[in-house]
Amino acid sequence: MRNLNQYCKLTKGFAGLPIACAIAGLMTMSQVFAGDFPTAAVNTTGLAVTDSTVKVGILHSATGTMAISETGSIQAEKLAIAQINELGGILGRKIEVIQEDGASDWPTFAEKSKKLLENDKVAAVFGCWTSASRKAALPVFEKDNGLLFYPTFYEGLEQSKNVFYTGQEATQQILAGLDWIAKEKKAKTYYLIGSDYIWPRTSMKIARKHIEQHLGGKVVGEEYIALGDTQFGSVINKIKLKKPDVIYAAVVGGSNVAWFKQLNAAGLNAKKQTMLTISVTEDEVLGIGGENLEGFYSAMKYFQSLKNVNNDKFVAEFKKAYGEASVIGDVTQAAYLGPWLWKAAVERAGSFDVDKAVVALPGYELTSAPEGYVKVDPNHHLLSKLRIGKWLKNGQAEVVYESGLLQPDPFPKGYQ
Amino acid sequence: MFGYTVEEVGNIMVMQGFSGLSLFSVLLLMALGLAIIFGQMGVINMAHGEFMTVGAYTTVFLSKLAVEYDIVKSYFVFAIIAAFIIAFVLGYLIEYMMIRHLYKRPLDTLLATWGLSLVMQQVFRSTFGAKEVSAELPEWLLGSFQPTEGIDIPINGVFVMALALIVTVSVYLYMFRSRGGLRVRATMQNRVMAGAVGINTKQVDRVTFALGCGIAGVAGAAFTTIASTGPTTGSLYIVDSFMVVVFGGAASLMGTIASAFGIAQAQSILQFFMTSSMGKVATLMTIVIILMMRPEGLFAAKVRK
Amino acid sequence: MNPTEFILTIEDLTVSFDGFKAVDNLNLYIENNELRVVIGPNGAGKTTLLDLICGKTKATSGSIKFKNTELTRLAEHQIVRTGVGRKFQTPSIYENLTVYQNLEVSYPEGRSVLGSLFFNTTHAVQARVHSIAEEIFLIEQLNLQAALLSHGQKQWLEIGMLLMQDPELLMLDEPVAGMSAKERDLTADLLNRICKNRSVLVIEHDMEFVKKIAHKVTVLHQGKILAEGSMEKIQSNETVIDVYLGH
Amino acid sequence: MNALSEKLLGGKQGAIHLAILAVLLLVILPLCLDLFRLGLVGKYVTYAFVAISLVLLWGNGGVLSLGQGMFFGLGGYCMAMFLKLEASDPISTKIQTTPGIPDFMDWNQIVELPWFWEPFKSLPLTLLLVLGVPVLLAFIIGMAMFTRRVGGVYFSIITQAIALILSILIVGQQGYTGGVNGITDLKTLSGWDIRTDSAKYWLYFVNASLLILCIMLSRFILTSKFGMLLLAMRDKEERVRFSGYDVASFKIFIFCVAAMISAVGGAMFTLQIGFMSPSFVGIVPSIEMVIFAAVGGRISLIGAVYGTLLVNFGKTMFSETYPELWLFLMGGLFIAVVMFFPEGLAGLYEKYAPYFSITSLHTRWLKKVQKVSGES
Repeated sequence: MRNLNQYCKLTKGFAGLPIACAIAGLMTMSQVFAGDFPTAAVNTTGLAVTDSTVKVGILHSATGTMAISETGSIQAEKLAIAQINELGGILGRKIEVIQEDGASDWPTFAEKSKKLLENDKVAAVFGCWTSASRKAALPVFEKDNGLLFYPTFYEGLEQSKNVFYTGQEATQQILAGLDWIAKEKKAKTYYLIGSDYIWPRTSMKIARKHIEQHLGGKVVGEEYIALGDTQFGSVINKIKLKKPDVIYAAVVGGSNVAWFKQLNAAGLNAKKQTMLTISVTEDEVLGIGGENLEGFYSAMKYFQSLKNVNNDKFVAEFKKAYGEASVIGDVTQAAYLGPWLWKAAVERAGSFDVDKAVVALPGYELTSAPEGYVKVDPNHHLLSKLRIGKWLKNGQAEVVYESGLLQPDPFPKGYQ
Repeated sequence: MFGYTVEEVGNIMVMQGFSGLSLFSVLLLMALGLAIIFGQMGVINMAHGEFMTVGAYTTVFLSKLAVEYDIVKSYFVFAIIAAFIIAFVLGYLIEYMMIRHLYKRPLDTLLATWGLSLVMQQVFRSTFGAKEVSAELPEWLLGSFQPTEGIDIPINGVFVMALALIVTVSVYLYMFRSRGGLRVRATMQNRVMAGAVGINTKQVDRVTFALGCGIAGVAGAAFTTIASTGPTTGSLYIVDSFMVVVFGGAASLMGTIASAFGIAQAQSILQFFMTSSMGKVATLMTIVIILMMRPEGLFAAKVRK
Repeated sequence: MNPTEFILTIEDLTVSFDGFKAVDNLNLYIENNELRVVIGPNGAGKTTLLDLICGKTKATSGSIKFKNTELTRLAEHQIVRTGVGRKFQTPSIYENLTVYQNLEVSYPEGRSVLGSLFFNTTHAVQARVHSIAEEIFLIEQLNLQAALLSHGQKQWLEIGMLLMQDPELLMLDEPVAGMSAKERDLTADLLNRICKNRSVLVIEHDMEFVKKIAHKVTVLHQGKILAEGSMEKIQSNETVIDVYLGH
Repeated sequence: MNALSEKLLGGKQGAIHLAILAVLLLVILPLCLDLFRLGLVGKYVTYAFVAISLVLLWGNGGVLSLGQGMFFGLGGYCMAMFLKLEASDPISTKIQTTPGIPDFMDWNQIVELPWFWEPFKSLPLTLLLVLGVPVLLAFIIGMAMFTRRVGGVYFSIITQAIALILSILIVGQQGYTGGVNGITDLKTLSGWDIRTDSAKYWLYFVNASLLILCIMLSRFILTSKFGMLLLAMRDKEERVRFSGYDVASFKIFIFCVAAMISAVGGAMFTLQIGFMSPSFVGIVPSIEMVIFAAVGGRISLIGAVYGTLLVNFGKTMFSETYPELWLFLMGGLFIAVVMFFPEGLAGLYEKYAPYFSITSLHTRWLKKVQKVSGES
């Protein structure tokens, strides 16, 4: 009976989503059933787990200024969950999603996390994008002992029992990139520019220390733009006056588009000026326009153009789900990892209990990630590689450099 | 001086002067529509930014078509005209459905139009998606030209300037040299009297409001060359626009121009010597303080009460 | 002449709006308990004169002394507190308050922020409100919303609101505008009654009415005093007839 | 009832309405809602402080401030600074380069506590500043603008600009303010853990009671001669001035009171939610809070509270069911309220309540009876 059952499940799975199943083949040892895991045993903390289902939350901004960035993450997380369900779910339980809107408003993120954890008793939450939203939600997760998978590359300086950070922390994204540009472009002078909030400021702090102490370079200017400011004339002139070898940029949101368009218009295109940015993914390119970026570099752990089996499948799946025109950026991919990592955690723990899952996950090696091999570090961040992408007119990046596997270090000594 | 050659400093000053001017024309384009709506009609249109976004999306949409039919070179001019027409019509409808009921309650127009802006933002989001988009720009709008080595003059900047000039002049001609403008001014100064001499004041209101929105649309279209287009783009502009208009002394077109110029110069210079965000704070602060000392704005005439 | 005999002494008063002199180098003296009427063609500067006295408009030069206090440097509310009351041309009352409240608000106590917070309507206040209401013929309408009064009654109410303050100088800008003949007569009596223990300065066009009340008439023309004296003298004055009565 | 209670409660009707609200907030809601929903109500109630402050300032004073968020925010920040200092004692912050200062300062290479943080080491001083700082700011703005007779639209736009400046400053000076993240991760109030369930209940009740108190305070102001003068000014400012009142001082005062009430709300917000963020200081929240008051019906204190609760419940519910569509509702609400019921809830109540009041029901019943008896 069970075998038959298993056979059906598998065929259904394969028929439905061969690719996803192939991924699953790598991800789960073998097909499993709710029957093997009585709810009472796998859920001792009163989470929303039944014999057939388990509830999770997705918490991003569907409205407000941040919707621009967070939509991709929502799509990726839903895709991953759909694929997992196609494979029979987790411990034989189908995943039910409760989506909440953070509305680009940090307090709302706190309120919604509270709702997801205390009312809906979700087993895990995939969400938050800006540091501010995470900072707002974090105390809630710690108090209610929830489990959050956070997709964005961020400033680090944080490590919580209740959070797994599937994006890169600052040092992973910054150091290797700077090393490369210094070596590749013989860069000596750097101009640091970012939007005026914690992530760029912390990143620039680390960058400056690295440039001055390890690269023997010189920072000739450091500039922060008010969020949402769209006028760069003066800033650009300052840069022209300083003539840096490299502009190191972390401008975000609406400003980002204005920044590149005006930079180009002022004659500072890739032919004349080297720029390495840590805030431009394929998503941003949609707004900026390939022609304005052509030849500039981004330091990310993932680019859509990445060539490997996993990624080809992932991109195909994503486009199938959300249309040919859709693009995939670094954060979108990191968000896609969240559900898979949670699945692994639960299955390794054999339980949905947060405490058990949390200890089970570190050390896990995810070989099937679109970005390639990643490993969960005890400090809840991922060991991952850094890539340098050179932007092309068509809005895709050509990967020109790939680092080795980088150890995450949220509290870097000597960089604080 | 400061380790730079005189020539370098010279070049920077030239370009700095230019970026001041282009910021001036940006602010002017933003504010003109509002100067008409707020200045002449006393309507506080918080959705002004969204009307600009309408223009921007129109341009983006047309650029997609232009790419298909391979007329990228020339479409932009049509895009601007289209942006004007669409924003104008939209404004006309809004005035008819909403604004005209609120003339007696200026503070309420503020709330209602704020609500309108929320709705419009969501409409953009649902129709064009939450992500930012960019218009395919013709080659002749990209890059910069160099009168001499070391000086780059952004072409899109020049373009925006030219447009600002054209719009300003035509607004001036309309308001002060045409029958239409005469009717507008008459109505705004003395509604009853204007009505008595046979001016259809309702019609005038509608056209004036629509005109303001249309100009906002043009501004939005122009800004696709220098900034981003997204559902919430409009909210980036609204406060600046109001600052310019109020600072200039709501009722006067000259005032708007002057204050746009003053603010632009102040901001671009401050942002050159301070960090960008502090520069912005300093500018706003100055405006507020001046407004506190001279509430009626720069250019309001002293009248006999 | 020793100015202290006068309650109001205006000397060399000038105000100009962007060059246009609305009041030009004007001298005016008003005695205690005098009822003075200022007449003159439109734009003669009559209303501007009142504006200057009560501080609504600031003088360009010259002095306004009220009981030897210089008014030109004081703020409006301070001027009022020295004992100057002013009625506007179009009745200016609180439409959405009742007649009673209109009068009560004008009672000259609890004028400071804290004062007003802890102000209690004592019997004294009520008594005063009633007596004033009696005087301005509105005792019946006390609890009526002011908006519902007739134009004439609104004029009276505003006068009443001034009387509540018990000013020593009362300035009335066209008090009988829009009144029926009967109401005019009543108003005339009212003014004659209330100028017993205070000085009154009236701007008026209606000559019949002026005859009834004026002790002394001042004719303004283009911001200057054209003539001054009893009604009879004024009416026989050639220049006046020329510029004003003649028309 | 005697003069004072008369003024505090605003007459028999007022007393009844206030009592109903008090019972609703202090008895009914705590009984029927689980702690999470109650927490939400608690949050809304903190907004209600701002709403009633706007009833004073806008509904009665006729002055629309688009910067009330500033005062809410400042009150909240003052409270948050105290809690943050308490949360960052040397032991729990030992991993930092400089233990004993807030974490975000450490991240910004600040090595000692800035001078203006010093006062927030003492609770009494903090409580003083929670009220003092916003009132001071309001006083300065008020002095500058009301004495120069800036009013109406201009006042609104300028306050809006000031709010913008303040938020850019807070975000820009993150070393001292926590930047765009705000001041987060607050734990205890003089050793009392504010994150526990019992604490949440306590704070809720304190919060609600404070709201009732603020309403009574506002009632006192509105029923006094001051209140009558506010109405008078809204109607004929000149006349008030020429009746010997210093109009500016009255406006400044009411502006300060409004700021103070908003600040109380902000402080309570920080205590209940456990953090403060610059997103409250900006323009958007300030305008949203105006709509709360408008929905309630500008001139009604109690109405403003119901308005706030209603709008926010709507917002929460709607955004749970259709995350991507709630803006339509919100925007629609703004437009509808302004265009179709400018009197708001209070207006509707005035219009229809008499019909349902006991007495009117009774009389109608009597009529029926008489009719019946007449026929028989």
